[in-house]
Amino acid sequence: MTPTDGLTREHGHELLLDMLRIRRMEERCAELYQKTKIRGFLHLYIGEEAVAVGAMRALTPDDAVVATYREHGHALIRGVSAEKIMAEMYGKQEGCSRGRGGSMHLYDAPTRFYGGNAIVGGGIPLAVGMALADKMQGRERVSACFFGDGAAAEGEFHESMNLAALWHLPVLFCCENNLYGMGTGIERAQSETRLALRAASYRMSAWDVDGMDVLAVEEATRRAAEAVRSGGGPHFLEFRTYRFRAHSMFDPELYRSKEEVAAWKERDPIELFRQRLRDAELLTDDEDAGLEALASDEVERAVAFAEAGTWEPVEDLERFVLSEPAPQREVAS
Amino acid sequence: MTPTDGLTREHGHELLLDMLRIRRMEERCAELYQKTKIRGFLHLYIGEEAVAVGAMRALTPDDAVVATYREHGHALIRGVSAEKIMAEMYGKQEGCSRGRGGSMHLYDAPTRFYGGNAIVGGGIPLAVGMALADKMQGRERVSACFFGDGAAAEGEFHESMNLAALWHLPVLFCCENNLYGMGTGIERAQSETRLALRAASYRMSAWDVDGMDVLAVEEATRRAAEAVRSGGGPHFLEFRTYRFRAHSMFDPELYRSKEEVAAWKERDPIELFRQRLRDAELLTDDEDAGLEALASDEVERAVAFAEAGTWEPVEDLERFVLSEPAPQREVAS
Amino acid sequence: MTVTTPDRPQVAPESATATTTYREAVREAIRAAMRADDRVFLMGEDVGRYGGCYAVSMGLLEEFGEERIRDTPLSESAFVGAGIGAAMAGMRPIVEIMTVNFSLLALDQILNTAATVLHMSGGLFNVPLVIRMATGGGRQLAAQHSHSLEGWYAHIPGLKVVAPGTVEDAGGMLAPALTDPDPVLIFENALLYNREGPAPDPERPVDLVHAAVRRPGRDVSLITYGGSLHKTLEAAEALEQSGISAEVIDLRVLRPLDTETVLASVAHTHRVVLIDEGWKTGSLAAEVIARIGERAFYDLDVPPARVCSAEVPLPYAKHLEEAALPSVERIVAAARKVVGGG
Amino acid sequence: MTVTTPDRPQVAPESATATTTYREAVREAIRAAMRADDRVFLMGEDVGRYGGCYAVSMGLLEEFGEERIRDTPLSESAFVGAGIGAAMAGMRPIVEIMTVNFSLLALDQILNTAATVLHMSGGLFNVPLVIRMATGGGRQLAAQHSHSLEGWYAHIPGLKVVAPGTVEDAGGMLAPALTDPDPVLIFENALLYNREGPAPDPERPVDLVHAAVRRPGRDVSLITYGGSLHKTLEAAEALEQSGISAEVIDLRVLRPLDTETVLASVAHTHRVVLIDEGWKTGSLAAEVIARIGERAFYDLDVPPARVCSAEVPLPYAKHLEEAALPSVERIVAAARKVVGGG
Ligand SMILES: Cc1ncc(C[n+]2csc(CCOP(=O)(O)OP(=O)(O)O)c2C)c(N)n1
Ligand SMILES: Cc1ncc(C[n+]2csc(CCOP(=O)(O)OP(=O)(O)O)c2C)c(N)n1
Ligand SMILES: [Mg+2]
Ligand SMILES: [Mg+2]
Repeated sequence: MTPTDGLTREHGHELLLDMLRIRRMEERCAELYQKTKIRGFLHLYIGEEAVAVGAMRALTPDDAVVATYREHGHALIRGVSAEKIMAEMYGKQEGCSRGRGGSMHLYDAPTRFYGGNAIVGGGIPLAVGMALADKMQGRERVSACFFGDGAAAEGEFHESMNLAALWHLPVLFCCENNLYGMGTGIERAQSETRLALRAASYRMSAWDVDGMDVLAVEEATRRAAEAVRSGGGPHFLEFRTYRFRAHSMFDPELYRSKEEVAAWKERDPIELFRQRLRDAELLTDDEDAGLEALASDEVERAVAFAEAGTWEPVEDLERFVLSEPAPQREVAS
Repeated sequence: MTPTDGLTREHGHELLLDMLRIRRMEERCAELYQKTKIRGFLHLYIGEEAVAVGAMRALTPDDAVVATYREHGHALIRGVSAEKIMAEMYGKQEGCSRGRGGSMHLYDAPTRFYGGNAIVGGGIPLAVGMALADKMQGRERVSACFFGDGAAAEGEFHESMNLAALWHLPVLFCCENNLYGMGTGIERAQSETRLALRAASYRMSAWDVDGMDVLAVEEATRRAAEAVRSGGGPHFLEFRTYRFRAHSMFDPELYRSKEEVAAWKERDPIELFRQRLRDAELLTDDEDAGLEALASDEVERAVAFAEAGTWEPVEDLERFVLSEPAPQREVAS
Repeated sequence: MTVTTPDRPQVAPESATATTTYREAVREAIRAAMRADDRVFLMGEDVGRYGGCYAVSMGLLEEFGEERIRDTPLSESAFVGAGIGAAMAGMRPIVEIMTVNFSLLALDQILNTAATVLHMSGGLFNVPLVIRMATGGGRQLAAQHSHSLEGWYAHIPGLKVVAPGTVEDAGGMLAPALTDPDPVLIFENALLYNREGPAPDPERPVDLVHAAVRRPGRDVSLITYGGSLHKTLEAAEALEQSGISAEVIDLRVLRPLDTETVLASVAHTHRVVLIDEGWKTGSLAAEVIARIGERAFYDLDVPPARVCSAEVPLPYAKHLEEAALPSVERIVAAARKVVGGG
Repeated sequence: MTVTTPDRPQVAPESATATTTYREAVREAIRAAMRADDRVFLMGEDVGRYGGCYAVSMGLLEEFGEERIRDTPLSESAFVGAGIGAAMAGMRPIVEIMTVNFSLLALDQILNTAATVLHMSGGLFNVPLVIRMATGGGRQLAAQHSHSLEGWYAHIPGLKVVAPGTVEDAGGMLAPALTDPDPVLIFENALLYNREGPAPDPERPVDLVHAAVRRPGRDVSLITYGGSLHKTLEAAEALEQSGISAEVIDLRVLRPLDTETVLASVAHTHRVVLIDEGWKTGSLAAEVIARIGERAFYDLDVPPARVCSAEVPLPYAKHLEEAALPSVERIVAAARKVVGGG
């Protein structure tokens, strides 16, 4: 565990709050799924919050983020409002993707949040291309790409790693190793399970990080992102974490034992961090309750917003297949 | 250089002859291409003969061979007759693929020669699947797969390496590293140019071999093939070699210097080996001339055979898209 | 529901077999094939411990073990290619791809190898491979999980492409696919997995050759396949109410197409509506219309019509997704218009 | 050769511009685009030092340097995906894929990302990407290098697909493709690279909207694109000799299809032959026939006809390959038959 020395009260509270925001929002999503307010596939991030929370803090507003179908947390912490996220899951036009994307395809232009990619590995080349654009335009930006352990078996992962290393591109590869790709344990999917080691074979700086320790995640990401930003080429971080819930809402979890899940829950990133803040006397009962209240209020507002949202007119079905005359295009800067 | 101690005269002559057979056949192919007897793409193996010749000797007739579009040498040494190869390049129905495949798609059932794959990297998963079949059926066979340095950047390479290592399959990966993929030097294509090292990152036994030294190739392949055959899992051999001629018949070779080519030609595998046989007094002038004559005769017979070959009737165009009632299927044994 | 072909009487006796689900029928067919032939195995992502992403293979791991119910890493191109290699080396693999969109990652192996090896080798090596995958929309899975590309795959020579629309076909098509010497792609519309129907009857084996007349009719031919079959049958019921007798043809085999059954139907109805969950432009529906145009031009009394998916990557929102897909209402309206004179 | 569209007079004055080759026209268009906009760059296998596998980019490395004439490793999926990402981040990449068959390795990125991102993001992110690739047979390159899949790509919503058949279009279509906000796929038939013709005329910019009437005629509409255009024009000449006046339509833009130009032609010829180098089943030719059937049924006097590629993975042997591809003779025969009453 990274020591809490030097951690300020404010910083600690922010991290805890951010993790709570994801947790509470997703718990609510699960309920709403049961109530059929949310449909399609829903992949919860519960248990892995420390990764998104720690990592996002190391990024600047200019950087780009590419994520997967398990991206509610990334979107929220990156700055997409809970309202827009929730409305998206409801399929309302006030959603961040106008209701066309749903849970798996959250997008946001101002925060440079590029999805929401539901093809495993499919987002990785995008981040490489964004980094290439930055390099060619002499911009000091980082393109951060989140993906799972399962994705590392895909050809697109390999091709992208090679390209980024070969061209020395400012990509930050953030591998969320939660030990499973759906129901397949990493040891049954990867001949080399130490993914940081695999990454290093591309001559890329790579290290692994305790993904349950939000401070460790933040520190490692900051280090890596700074190196990337200052021309150090791509970096790879393997975050060791665990998904507490089922892969999606349809998963009977036949592939892992209750004991294994329980053991990992002992390392709940929120509880661990809360305890450490308390141990360091950086968090009181009242403060804790205050943070919880903030998180809950945000969720309630989001749900209310989504409920009040409207349906895009059916006549607009064929919009956004091709751009419209004055497209909302991201401005190259 | 592997010492010639213990090398028998007969063995030495066979190796030299096999290399000459490829060289002379391909020199003739180049002429025939100029004369438009052979068309399409023609990729010559000249300079790399030691690899196919050394490696094939380590395989048994039961093993499978999967190669690329630069496979004339592999086919010939594997046992496909020069006649059938030449007729194939002529597009005659007496060719090993009935004239439907041409230079890039030589096939042969009795020798288990599975092409002739012209999608870079496309043959690699096939070899994995053949090895899987053998493993599931308890057959002690090796599936050998030849491919280039360029192919190692493809996603299919990565996925196949992982699969073979993960499932401990009897695949022998034979990477012919001739330093270029078409006009792109390996240092501009691979972030890690030591391909054996990359292969090892899949937890696969891998080593590199002087691909200009036919004895070294033979010995390394024998060692690796035996390990594979006896249940040692997949092995990877990186053969360091060089293509003396253009990539194909249309290549002005702008990407490499004459000096570089000349320096490599100093290490012509045929001349090197010939000299060593002579130094070891295993080859006389007469014997040498005799081998050359054998190689030339074979080529002439092949050309005559191809010339005398016939065109498949145009009415048969649509055959072999789907199998015919009694398909010639490979017998699983 | 009865399967009839031009070769057989128009109405086969309703068999007394038990009903089952589409999912169960596929599972039982896999089980039977694996019991009968030890060269058969199932390979794909999460087919084993997870039980298959649509629970098709649930329970098979326990019976057949890890070697034959083989979980793969997320490597679509390699495990499809390995299926091809294993097939060429004597096995009879069933490769499962979770969803048709992911199959694009393996399309090189499917088109450039599986479909071409027999030809490129001048007939030496055939590829007795079966690839199964889920297809289709209607589950709010949005633009990367919902497409219906089976009609598009039917463009590729060297493949056979089937789309079982009934429980019987879902169970019955696997066995002929496995004995077929060439690669067969089986597209299972994911919305059908829970559907119940008569179980496959061993006395009435299906072939990979014939379309099926699912409902005889006089006034209009409704030609469809896969996920749209039941909507089309419902539409035919509705049309019946208003005195329009619709014949429903289930193409079933998308490649090679059974043109004769189509032409025979058009020859007596003189009107045709194609219902196809694929995007309209370049749909299989277009091909059927072209064939009718080429070979039965004078049989057609009015312009042919198509009810296809809107040309959009499928949206998540339910009302938009529904509007994008063929619906009973749209089929009924199209048929009425055609019967009313086009 | 004149380009005419329904919007413009049927016969434009023959311009006095110099002639050039198709290859050269593409190269000059790339050069001009790169000079005009520093966001434009070319990326692909061997586009730099090698000069392009079809020598299209020969000399550009010297002018623009390695950063902007960017050789890639053999990683089709990643460099196409990187092109998408770069486009989303403000660049205007031209990605070259050597040959259409290899594009299958990148089809996931093309269909699942490039074509869908705008939609999935509810209009937030467009992908101003151009992908160029060589297509087509006729060079004895056999079954893994010869296919003609541009008509097949035209099935995918979210893409624009063009197939320049003339030197003018080869040069003229790149600029509008680069200013288009959405992904544009340009298919260059490899047999055309050496063809000479009038250079693109800046006074007559081409658009990505209209088909072109390449030759006006009265008796039959010959509708084609890309690699088959010149064969079709030759066939039209031959037909002229025997008193048949054939109108030749070059579709040029395969998606979205310019149906109006097609229908206008059929409205006065009443007879139609489609010529398409794609495999027949599921060809773009089928789509055009379907649209004519739907919208101009009563204009057509006789059954439509198709001259497509035989449904085989293309064979190497010259005589077989020739037999598999559309030929002037087959086009003439089909047109004669159609004019003779179908
Ligand atoms: C190309 C592709 N193959 C399969 C799937 C189905 N699928 C969705 S998520 C998933 C597991 C991915 O595992 P991992 O990359 O470890 O991410 P995690 O879900 O654990 O966060 C699978 C197999 C998919 N979406 N895309
Ligand atoms: C997927 C794919 N991409 C590109 C090509 C074009 N191509 C043919 S050979 C070749 C170079 C391959 O290099 P390498 O693997 O090193 O083999 P070598 O030719 O050197 O033997 C290329 C780019 C192809 N055939 N397939
Ligand atoms: Mg995972
Ligand atoms: Mg090479």
